[in-house]
Amino acid sequence: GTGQALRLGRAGDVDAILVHSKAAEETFVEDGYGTHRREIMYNDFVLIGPETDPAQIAEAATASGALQKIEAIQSTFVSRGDDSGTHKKETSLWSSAGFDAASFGAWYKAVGSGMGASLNTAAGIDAYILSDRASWLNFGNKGGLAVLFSGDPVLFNQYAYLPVDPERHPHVNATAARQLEAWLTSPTAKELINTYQIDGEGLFTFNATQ
Amino acid sequence: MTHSMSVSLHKMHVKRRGKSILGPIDLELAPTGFTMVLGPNGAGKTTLLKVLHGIERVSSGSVQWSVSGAQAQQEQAYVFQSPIMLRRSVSQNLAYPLQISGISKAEITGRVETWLDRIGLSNMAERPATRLSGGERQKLALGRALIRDPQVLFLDEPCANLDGRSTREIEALLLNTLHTGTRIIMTTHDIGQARRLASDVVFLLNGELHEQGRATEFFDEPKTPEAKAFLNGDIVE
Amino acid sequence: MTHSMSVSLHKMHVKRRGKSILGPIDLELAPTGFTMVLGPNGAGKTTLLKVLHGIERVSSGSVQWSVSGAQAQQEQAYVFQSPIMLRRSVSQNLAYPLQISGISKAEITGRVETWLDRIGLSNMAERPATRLSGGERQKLALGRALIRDPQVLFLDEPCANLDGRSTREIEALLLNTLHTGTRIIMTTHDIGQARRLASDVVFLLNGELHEQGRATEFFDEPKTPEAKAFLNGDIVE
Amino acid sequence: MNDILSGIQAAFWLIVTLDADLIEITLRSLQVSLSALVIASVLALPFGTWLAVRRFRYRRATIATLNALMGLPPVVVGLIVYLLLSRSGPFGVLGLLFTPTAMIIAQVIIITPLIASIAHQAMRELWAEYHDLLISLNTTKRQRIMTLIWDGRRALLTAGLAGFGRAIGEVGAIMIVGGNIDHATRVLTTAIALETGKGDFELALGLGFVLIALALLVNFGIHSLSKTEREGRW
Amino acid sequence: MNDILSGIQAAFWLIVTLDADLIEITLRSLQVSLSALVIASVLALPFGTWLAVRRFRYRRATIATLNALMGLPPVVVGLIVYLLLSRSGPFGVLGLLFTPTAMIIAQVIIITPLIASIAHQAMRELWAEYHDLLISLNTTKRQRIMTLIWDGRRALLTAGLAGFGRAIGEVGAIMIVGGNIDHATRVLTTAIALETGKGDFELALGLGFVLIALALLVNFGIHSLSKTEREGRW
Ligand SMILES: Nc1ncnc2c1ncn2[C@@H]1O[C@H](COP(=O)(O)OP(=O)(O)OP(=O)(O)O)[C@@H](O)[C@H]1O
Ligand SMILES: Nc1ncnc2c1ncn2[C@@H]1O[C@H](COP(=O)(O)OP(=O)(O)OP(=O)(O)O)[C@@H](O)[C@H]1O
Ligand SMILES: [Mg+2]
Ligand SMILES: [Mg+2]
Repeated sequence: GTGQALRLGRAGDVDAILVHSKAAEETFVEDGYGTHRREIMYNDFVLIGPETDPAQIAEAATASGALQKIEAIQSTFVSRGDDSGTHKKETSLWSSAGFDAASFGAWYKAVGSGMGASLNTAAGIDAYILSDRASWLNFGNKGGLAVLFSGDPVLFNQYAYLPVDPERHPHVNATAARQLEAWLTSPTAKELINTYQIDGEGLFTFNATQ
Repeated sequence: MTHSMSVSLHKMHVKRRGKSILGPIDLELAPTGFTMVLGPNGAGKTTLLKVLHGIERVSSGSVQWSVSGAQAQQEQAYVFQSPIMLRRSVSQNLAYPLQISGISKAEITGRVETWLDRIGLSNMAERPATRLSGGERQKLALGRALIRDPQVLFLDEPCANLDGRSTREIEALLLNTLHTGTRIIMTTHDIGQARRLASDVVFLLNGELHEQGRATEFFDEPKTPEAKAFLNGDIVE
Repeated sequence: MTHSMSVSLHKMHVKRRGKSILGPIDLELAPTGFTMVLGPNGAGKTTLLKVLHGIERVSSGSVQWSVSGAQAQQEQAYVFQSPIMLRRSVSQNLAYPLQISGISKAEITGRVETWLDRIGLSNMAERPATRLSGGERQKLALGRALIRDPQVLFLDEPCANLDGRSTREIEALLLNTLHTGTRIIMTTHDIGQARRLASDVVFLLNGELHEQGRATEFFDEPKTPEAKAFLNGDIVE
Repeated sequence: MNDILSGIQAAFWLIVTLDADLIEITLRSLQVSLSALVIASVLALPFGTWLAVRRFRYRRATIATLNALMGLPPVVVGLIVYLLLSRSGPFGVLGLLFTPTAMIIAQVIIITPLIASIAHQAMRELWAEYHDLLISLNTTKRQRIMTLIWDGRRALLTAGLAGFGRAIGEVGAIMIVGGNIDHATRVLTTAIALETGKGDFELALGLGFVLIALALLVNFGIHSLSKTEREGRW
Repeated sequence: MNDILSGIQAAFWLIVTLDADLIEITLRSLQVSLSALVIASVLALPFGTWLAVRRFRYRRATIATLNALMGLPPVVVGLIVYLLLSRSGPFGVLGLLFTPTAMIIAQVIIITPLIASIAHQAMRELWAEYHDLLISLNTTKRQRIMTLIWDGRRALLTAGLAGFGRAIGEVGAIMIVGGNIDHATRVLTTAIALETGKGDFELALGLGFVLIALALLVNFGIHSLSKTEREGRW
């Protein structure tokens, strides 16, 4: 997850990281571990749940509304619970819906796992879950789950590239990190990112500034 | 002790890794008596006893007891050349054969007491059997064999490590057991002991049955020069 | 074989789990001769031999060889009451003590050949030692002890499972070894054998040193009634 | 180096402050692993002993298979148990997925071959010693197995402890079938994996040291209870 | 049920088509685990035997600790190795992190206590048998250990196989120190974890069955080479 990637970057075990958690990334740069933060692309989060949609979230107008409907009937909800970018997003969505996720009862399952494992859990018990679209489309064990809600602009998910500061970790391969950054922001990458599709759906939108 | 057991071997042959170690042997043993199996080291005495008891695999030929195999084994007991001690106390070793026959606790306690006394180990009932001296082990193994009142008793050099007095006591015990109707088949290297106990003799040489007959005849007038040499402790070849 | 070894025990006491099993004993053994340790089962003969050899822990008192402890053990050999077979072939068992002394391969081969012949196991050199008959094991253990030409030889009932002829041959071998200067300390329950071999006797009873002296005297005129009873195979108490 | 020290510090603080979450997941770890150990031992000890006692046609193959099963990858075991217990699987109706029971099932599958294999090895020696006597006494198969288990209990202890160690330290399988759900199926190892994923290495290490301390405690406890090494015992 | 069947099918296809990636990660799995096995055996077999032979003050404690270490949680081992090898750690300059060498180090730490503990158990019986003779022959410590290892080699095989099984099926530690990098540190277990995370159970199971087949193959191979079960051998 994002946490472990940031940690590896701080220790200097990697030359650069590509993550999605703006606040943590900014601290990373401020603390002098990364030279800078460069936005590369974005995709979006989606709310997934059982095809029968017991909470009727498909009819909600906003992400907050969808979460309120789930809370109203206390339908089983799986949370990443691992401080990852996705988990942080989910917590902030709950609070903008007016709830404190930490106070929920047993219907709210914090599974403390990666996206794939969490999706497996949700599929195993027919629960609602927040996922990024890419992981969902890549996921093979969809079971009885389907995307029920998406499109609210708050579900926007920005990925950024942060090279590790060679002044702090002299052994890092700064040249390679620069080459990768140049490539990631090049027209070739733009083409590849924008046209990458799974099951006919585009996943990412390139938004790096030259 | 209602029925007696005789046994007959027919072309019985034991081979190991292609080498013949005993036989082929044709042999009949009557349902009563004290048979002494004699012969030099490596002659096959232990092997023969084990074959009779049904715990050594026979390569060819047959071993036929007059009662069914299962019943035969149930009513036999065997004292091994090197005593096998269960990793338990002396009295637990004695109790073991009774426990597996499903005898009541109370009776077991009584019989174990009796036999501890008979084999002279009463004062070491709670000692781990694996810590006994050589002679004490042999006595324990003997008591453990006799405690089930077997109908047939196999003894493989049971007095090899016993002192003079114990040997005499054990001999008396064996003759007593014989007289209650138990069939005894034994090996020994002590010719004096063989003379004192045997009613008939089986003499093995190089894995073959060399001579068989009544004890008095064998000891007084051995038919073959090899048997004569053996009895004198001479070179047997 | 340049220096001789004598040994003296001073208040030597062996206890196990708070029970005294041997001693306290004061004893001097001269650097030459054939000492026979006699006594009934459980008297402590094996324990005494092991104490002398330095492989049994002494609870109090001391055991002092005339040479340093390390050297003493290096030049001693011990034949256990129940032979310990390495899980190897007969000839590898014989070669083992030589290998660990770092003797050259060529010499090992030669000496193993010689000793296979002397103990009469030449025709089973490649057999796994664990498959030997009782008597064959004893012969192998004896050969393995003698192959390093020890200066002191401990023998714990080495002929218990041997036939008459082997016993005679081994006795001859032992006397021969004795005459080349080896000190022998042995136990046996065969009084006849003790008479034939011993130059002096240590008689143990209930873990205590009861009588000690020259062999001829002990056998012909035992000083105590207990020793007399023991020699007759009577009850010793 | 510093991280390791702060890990030890973290472990120390977790323990002295009697952290409620820590106690909860520690107890759950113990509950799951000890249950798995008991069930696996009941299956594996007699089976391993039986293998030592019985001669049959495919014995060699069985032993080789058993040894190979010691290498069952936990993730694969987890997957298979997941598939069997999932709603659409054959045992889905039981609703066991993501419960401690599912974790116990997975651990039993993982440690049974290990315990059986070590038990078989230990019992083979004892059987060689007892063989002639037990055959001669005409014991039943069952009696032979019971006698060996009883007289070889010390050696079987190592088998059991190896199984317990494997169970308590295992994470791959129970993560899949237990789901690491807070207050329901989170145990020490899954919590460690979680903290590692978060990059909170201090806490992860701290939990790790708690786990190691627990394993040491159980081992010392069992050793001193059974007095395995006391002089003069078998 | 269906998923399991399609897993077997996937394994079958992977194998018959000689999938290049599969061959690569399988060979890497073997390379890492066998290297770890060899190193761990060289350390653990003499140590376990030494423990059986030597009587010293803290012997009981050492044995209990060894048994406890069998339960070293892989994730914790992974973490510690990671911290030691990390650029900011004491061995960072070696640049070993995220290489097969790092994975071997982690696996050695995990399986050494397991092998040593099983070896100790097996050697204890043999030592009880040989004790008097080897003491009497005035053997050195080294000679005693060598003799026991040689004559007890059959029992040590189980110890080694248990270690191999543990190594080849392990994922928690090597995931952390190896990083599951494609064409560099991806092995069977990490690939399985990856596919499981993707929810591609067929492929995950397929790889799992390949792994199990591999373990079986190694076990049958070693068993028949060493003829462990042939009648009439030691
Ligand atoms: N499995 C085996 N493989 C090879 N040889 C064997 C095997 N078992 C026994 N032998 C050999 O068969 C012969 C007969 O053995 P057995 O134990 O019956 O002798 P024995 O007459 O009892 O001798 P002893 O008086 O020394 O006890 C011995 O030479 C022994 O080495
Ligand atoms: N560790 C122990 N714990 C308790 N008793 C023991 C222990 N070791 C030996 N004994 C007892 O000490 C006594 C002496 O044993 P030892 O083996 O020296 O007798 P022995 O004279 O050699 O007898 P045998 O002629 O039967 O071989 C025996 O009664 C034995 O049971
Ligand atoms: Mg015999
Ligand atoms: Mg003795």
